[in-house]
Amino acid sequence: MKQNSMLAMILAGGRGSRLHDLTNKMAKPAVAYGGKYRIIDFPLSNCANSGIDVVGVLTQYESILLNSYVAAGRRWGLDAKDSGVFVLPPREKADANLNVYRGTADAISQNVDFVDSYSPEYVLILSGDHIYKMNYAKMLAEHKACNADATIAVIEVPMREASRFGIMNADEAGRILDFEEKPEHPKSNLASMGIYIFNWKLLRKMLVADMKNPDSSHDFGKDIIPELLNDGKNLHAYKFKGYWKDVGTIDSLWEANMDLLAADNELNLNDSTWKIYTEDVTTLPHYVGPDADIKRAFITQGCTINGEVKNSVLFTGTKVAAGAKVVDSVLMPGAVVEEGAVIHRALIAGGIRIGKQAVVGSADSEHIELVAKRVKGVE
Amino acid sequence: MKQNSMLAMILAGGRGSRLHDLTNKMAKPAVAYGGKYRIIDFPLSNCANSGIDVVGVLTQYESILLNSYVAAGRRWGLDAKDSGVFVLPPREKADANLNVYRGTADAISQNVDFVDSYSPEYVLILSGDHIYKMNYAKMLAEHKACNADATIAVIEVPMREASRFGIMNADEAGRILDFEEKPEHPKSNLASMGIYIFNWKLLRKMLVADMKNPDSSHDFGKDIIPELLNDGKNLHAYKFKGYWKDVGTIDSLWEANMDLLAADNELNLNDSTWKIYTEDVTTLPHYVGPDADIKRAFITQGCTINGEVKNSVLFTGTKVAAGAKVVDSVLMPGAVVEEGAVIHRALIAGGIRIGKQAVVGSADSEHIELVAKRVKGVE
Amino acid sequence: MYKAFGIINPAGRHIWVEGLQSYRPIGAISFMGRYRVIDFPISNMSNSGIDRIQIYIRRKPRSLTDHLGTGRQYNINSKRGRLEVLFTENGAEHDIYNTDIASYSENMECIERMHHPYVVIAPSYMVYSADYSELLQDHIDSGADITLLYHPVDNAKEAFLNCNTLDLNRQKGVLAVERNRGTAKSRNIFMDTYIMKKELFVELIHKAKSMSSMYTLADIVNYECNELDIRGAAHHGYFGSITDFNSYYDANISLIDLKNSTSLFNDDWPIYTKTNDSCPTQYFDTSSVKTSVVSNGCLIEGTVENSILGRGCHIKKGAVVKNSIILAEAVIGEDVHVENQVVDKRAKLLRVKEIVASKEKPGYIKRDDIL
Amino acid sequence: MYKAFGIINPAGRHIWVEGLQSYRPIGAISFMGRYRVIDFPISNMSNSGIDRIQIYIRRKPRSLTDHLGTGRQYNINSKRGRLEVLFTENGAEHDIYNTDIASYSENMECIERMHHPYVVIAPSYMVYSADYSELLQDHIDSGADITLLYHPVDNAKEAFLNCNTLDLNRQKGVLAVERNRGTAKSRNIFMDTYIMKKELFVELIHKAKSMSSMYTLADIVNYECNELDIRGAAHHGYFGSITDFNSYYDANISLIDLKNSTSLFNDDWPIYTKTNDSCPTQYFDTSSVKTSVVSNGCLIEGTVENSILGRGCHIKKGAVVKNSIILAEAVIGEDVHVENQVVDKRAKLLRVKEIVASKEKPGYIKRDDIL
Repeated sequence: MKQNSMLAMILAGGRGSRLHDLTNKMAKPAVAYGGKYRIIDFPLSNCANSGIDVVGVLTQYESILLNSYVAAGRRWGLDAKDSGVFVLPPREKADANLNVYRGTADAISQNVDFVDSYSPEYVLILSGDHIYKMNYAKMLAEHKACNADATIAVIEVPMREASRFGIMNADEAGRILDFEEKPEHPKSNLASMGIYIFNWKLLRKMLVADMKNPDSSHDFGKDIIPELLNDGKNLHAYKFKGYWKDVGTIDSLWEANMDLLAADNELNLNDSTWKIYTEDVTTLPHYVGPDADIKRAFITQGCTINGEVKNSVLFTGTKVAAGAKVVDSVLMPGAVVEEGAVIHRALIAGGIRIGKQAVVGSADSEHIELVAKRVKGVE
Repeated sequence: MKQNSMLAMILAGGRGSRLHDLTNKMAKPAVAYGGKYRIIDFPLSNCANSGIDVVGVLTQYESILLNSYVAAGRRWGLDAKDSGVFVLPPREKADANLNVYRGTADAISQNVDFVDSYSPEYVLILSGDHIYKMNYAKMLAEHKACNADATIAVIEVPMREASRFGIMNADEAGRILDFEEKPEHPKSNLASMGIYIFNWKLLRKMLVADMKNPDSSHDFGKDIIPELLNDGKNLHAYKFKGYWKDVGTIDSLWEANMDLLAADNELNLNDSTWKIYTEDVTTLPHYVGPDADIKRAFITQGCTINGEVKNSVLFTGTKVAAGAKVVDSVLMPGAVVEEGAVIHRALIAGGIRIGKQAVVGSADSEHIELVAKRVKGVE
Repeated sequence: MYKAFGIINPAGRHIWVEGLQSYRPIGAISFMGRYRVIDFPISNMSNSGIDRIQIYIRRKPRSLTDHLGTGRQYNINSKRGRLEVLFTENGAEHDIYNTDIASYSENMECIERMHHPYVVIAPSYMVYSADYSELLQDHIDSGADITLLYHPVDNAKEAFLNCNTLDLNRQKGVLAVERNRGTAKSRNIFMDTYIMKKELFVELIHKAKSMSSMYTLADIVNYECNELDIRGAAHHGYFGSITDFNSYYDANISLIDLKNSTSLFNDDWPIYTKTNDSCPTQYFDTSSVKTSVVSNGCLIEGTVENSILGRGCHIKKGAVVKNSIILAEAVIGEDVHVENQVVDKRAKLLRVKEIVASKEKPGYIKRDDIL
Repeated sequence: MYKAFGIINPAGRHIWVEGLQSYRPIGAISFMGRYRVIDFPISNMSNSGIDRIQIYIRRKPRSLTDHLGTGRQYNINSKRGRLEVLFTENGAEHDIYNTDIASYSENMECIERMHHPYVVIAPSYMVYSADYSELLQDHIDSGADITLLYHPVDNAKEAFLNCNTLDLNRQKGVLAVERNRGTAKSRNIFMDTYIMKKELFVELIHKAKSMSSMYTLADIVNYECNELDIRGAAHHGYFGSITDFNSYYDANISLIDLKNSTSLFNDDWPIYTKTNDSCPTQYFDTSSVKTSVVSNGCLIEGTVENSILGRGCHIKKGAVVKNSIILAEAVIGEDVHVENQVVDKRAKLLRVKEIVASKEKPGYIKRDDIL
């Protein structure tokens, strides 16, 4: 806490049900991405790289995998003396029964005691399921420079898509004038990224009041931010430029993976000054066999490739046998493609086996096919 | 998991309500003990010293402090590559709502998926609120040597106290013949320590069956062990010799602290071959002032003592001002005794201030006085 | 298994990997793209339950101490266990007094402090998998004074020429430990791995020292063959001995073959190393890679065959890499043809377009060099 | 504050703590019972947000590398940050060529690799608290080329004799950096702490080297006083300079005084160190302790006055310890009287019953000695 007196809280409770079978056994922030990462590696690595030492992760749905994943703070270097990643599920208290988090604000409210124990000056609220690289220290510097009560990170989106987002209308200095959740007729194209810096004293007061309000849905976007604006508080919009993606659907998850294949992809995971840290897997480097043919691919350690791989992302420990063909597809950790199988425009879930000569997906489908069950091949 | 293929699960969900105000804001396993420790440091350090790498901690009641405390596995060296301390609170699943743990066995049942993810051969079940040093590797070796289905650690208790415990009746080879929970007329003095080693495959089967049994209270002692005996399984009693204490009341917590003052106390925290690891506190060594008079005491870093301390245990950061007198007492972390105050046979809770000239407790009281609120002194 | 502590012994003066070793001790040399040679003995020890390990080192300690850290990546409990790097301060590099015995002797205090009854000594320059807990149990059960690990080979005429061999009787009793002179095809190559009581180890150090300042541990063990019950234990599976530049090259290249790598690496016996947090490797439109081992973080636009790429290499358009070992962050420039080479870390092969050696005498490109 | 990286510079050849330094570099010497001297500069850097720190070291590295580990105890992010121990291999111990410039120069590659625009250099042998992020901001705002930290004292005639002083003009411009010759009471003691651009630092190293093989960083900075804008920044609070045995003894003893220790240690500026997991200290019926600082793990049956006890000391019945610094795990036997002594680690004072020196010339008992 010495460095910048800001503590981060990551909201990671959501199931992400539009990801279907991928989130049966894990929460959305734990979903695999980019060959070797999980989505939550992004906010956590951003925290580590921004000099934030203490991170609370608010979990709820099928949190077992997520809890044990983030608990090992060493993955992001957040395991030093006064650092830590702390899993914060709902809990039983002397004066309260075990209850689910009712909204994003409620999740923080139920953990006011946790935040208080670090007495931070600022609290950074993050979402656990966005893919982006961002220096929160810069955002904090702007927050301080503007003497803001709260700062909200915003990104310019195409005007025609603006109505899908929470839209901030700000003046030239960046002061937020009003906020509309998914407006039919958006006045600006500055979408909220769901990233907030609050002065903790103020937020604490707001949360206590919000808990008592029976009409509140206990949500930052719907309740806390409008209330702050009502109170005439100084809300600042921090403009972010760069890659940012909320992967809510199978199509968008596939797309986000495909984005990595561009020679100059904006996310640039190869930047050694802003690394994304993740689980350290004990495997060999990947092996490429004598019959392999690989073009435009993103391939990580532990893979064994002896077939054709085109325009695809291969996650840890996947296998592509000789004569098999993987095109425009994503193979999640441990997926196996047997001899002669052909895959087009598909996302193969972790550990799934595609049998010999099987054909999955098609080159001209509109949507990406999610394969979450074994596909039998020719025996 | 390489070393001995045994995973440990620590049951740490209980409030310990007979500890009154000490457990308002924390679960019993988080209660401070012995100057610088928390009770749960004992099972966790025992695990580390026994070569166990992966420990699940089942929490429930006011778990915030406990969760963040144990999450920093570095404290017990359990932060290496394939190691970890994992906090396991109740959780929401795709097919189940958020529900409290209904019993000790239910807590494990709800986390079968966690255990499975490590595919251990053996599972060690521990209680989070006992004070003792034990090499579980030796217990496992005996478990293997006896070809047991389950092994239960037992300790000889005075026969007159036996009816307070779960009593095992075993043959000479250590095979358990029957088990009685708090028997009126105990047949032996071998009390169960609540420490079990199970072959995971067998336990898993038992738990699945137990979950479906509407008559079960989902408890190891009441349901699982009797069921195993019914099934004619080979249950082995592992005899433990040494210090062991379940600190359920203020009196017994005080007593356990006083035990440390004996020159040859059985627990011997000074043994460098079996250290108890705990939080690494950033304070100076303790300072003893020119007017101090200390005899028979156990004092840790961060304390400032300028008064009289006799037969007492002083926890991290406590202060005893000049002219103050602390006798037969326990000062928990951060407690402050001001000038001229006199304390006898009391347990002063963490952070509590005893004002100038105040008198607390008495030398001949039957019970120990718990002081959990500030005592005003002469202003 | 808390019965034994481990020692990773330093390479003796007859062992020298030309080029690479100028920059770091053998243990710190890159192996199979993402490993260092020392990852193998330490992982073997950690997997065998040995969590107190002493690593002896003589010079250029930075790359090794950086790599080792506190040993957490080897799954060694950071409280209970310990990786201890012990330095030898006396004696120069090629000094004839530069023996393992001299290193032990200088750090005798640290050896005597260990409370374990047994010691397992393994070299920092050999690559193999072995379960020391089984070997120790066998050693104890056998009643032998010393157990030596060996690997039977049938190519000792042309390979393992810097190694010692064990001369065994029918009961696997060791008759002599002697240098491989390349006079016979079939030999039991000594794997420089010892198991014995700690007390005996200390005794041997003292004895060796008093007998000759040039004696090594192998010398004194050989000397004691008649006096002590010394036995050989055969090792099976992959065995690579890195004692010079050619054996380094050969060991790497041989492990591209899946058959060999499967016999060295297996899921139940993890070989740990320090992660570098590199992202996956990116293949471009123009890439062509066959029969190779590729680490993370590479950018591949050219052709790679029968080679090993370290982390973060860049193989540019038109470049051809064959039968080569490319260490981390090297750059092979456009249209550069590299064959039978070891390219050290961060070297940039840009202007000279043909860098080709023979398979028998592979070439070496220095660290940070620009060609 | 990612603008600067940190350097902990090694003690020069004029600095020598007789006795203690034979076993470890000054930075690794025990201080105030549970600390090592180097904990202070590293904690200052960590608290200031500096997370890339180079520590230069010349000899006996084991105790220091053991103590530092990966820097987690200093709250340095183990991925983003790094404590790098850099060794100097050339040059012997008392060698006249043994300068800080020689160390930097030998590791120039590692300095050049740092991408931070500024460097903060602090010594491994001085004890103080300072916020380098504030100092750096002041440095940048001032437009100076170099900022030097100094501590004004009025006892420079008898103390700080091995230190440099700053000769300042009224605008705090540095006119000269020169050795304290003990000729005046009031002096600005130079705290061997520098802030400057990394580029300038590299330039100064090259320049110093080309001018004289014996030049130190302080020498070249002194030489540049007319050319560059070099300014002094005054330090307030506790300042201890450990340049010889007496100053080591004095610095420790002075910190028993709560007034001094409160000015060095404060809750908002933690001084981190490596924990040893010792249990609390046990006082027995016969103990009598006054005005002392006591670490954990001790057993106290005797009398202790105006002293500092390291971890795990045993003061037996009838023993009297006065005005002394007892390092970890030392044993003061029954009825042994110790006064004005520094007792090194694990020494056992058993048979000689009077070990008394004068306060002006405190005594020293060697590590592991049995008296």
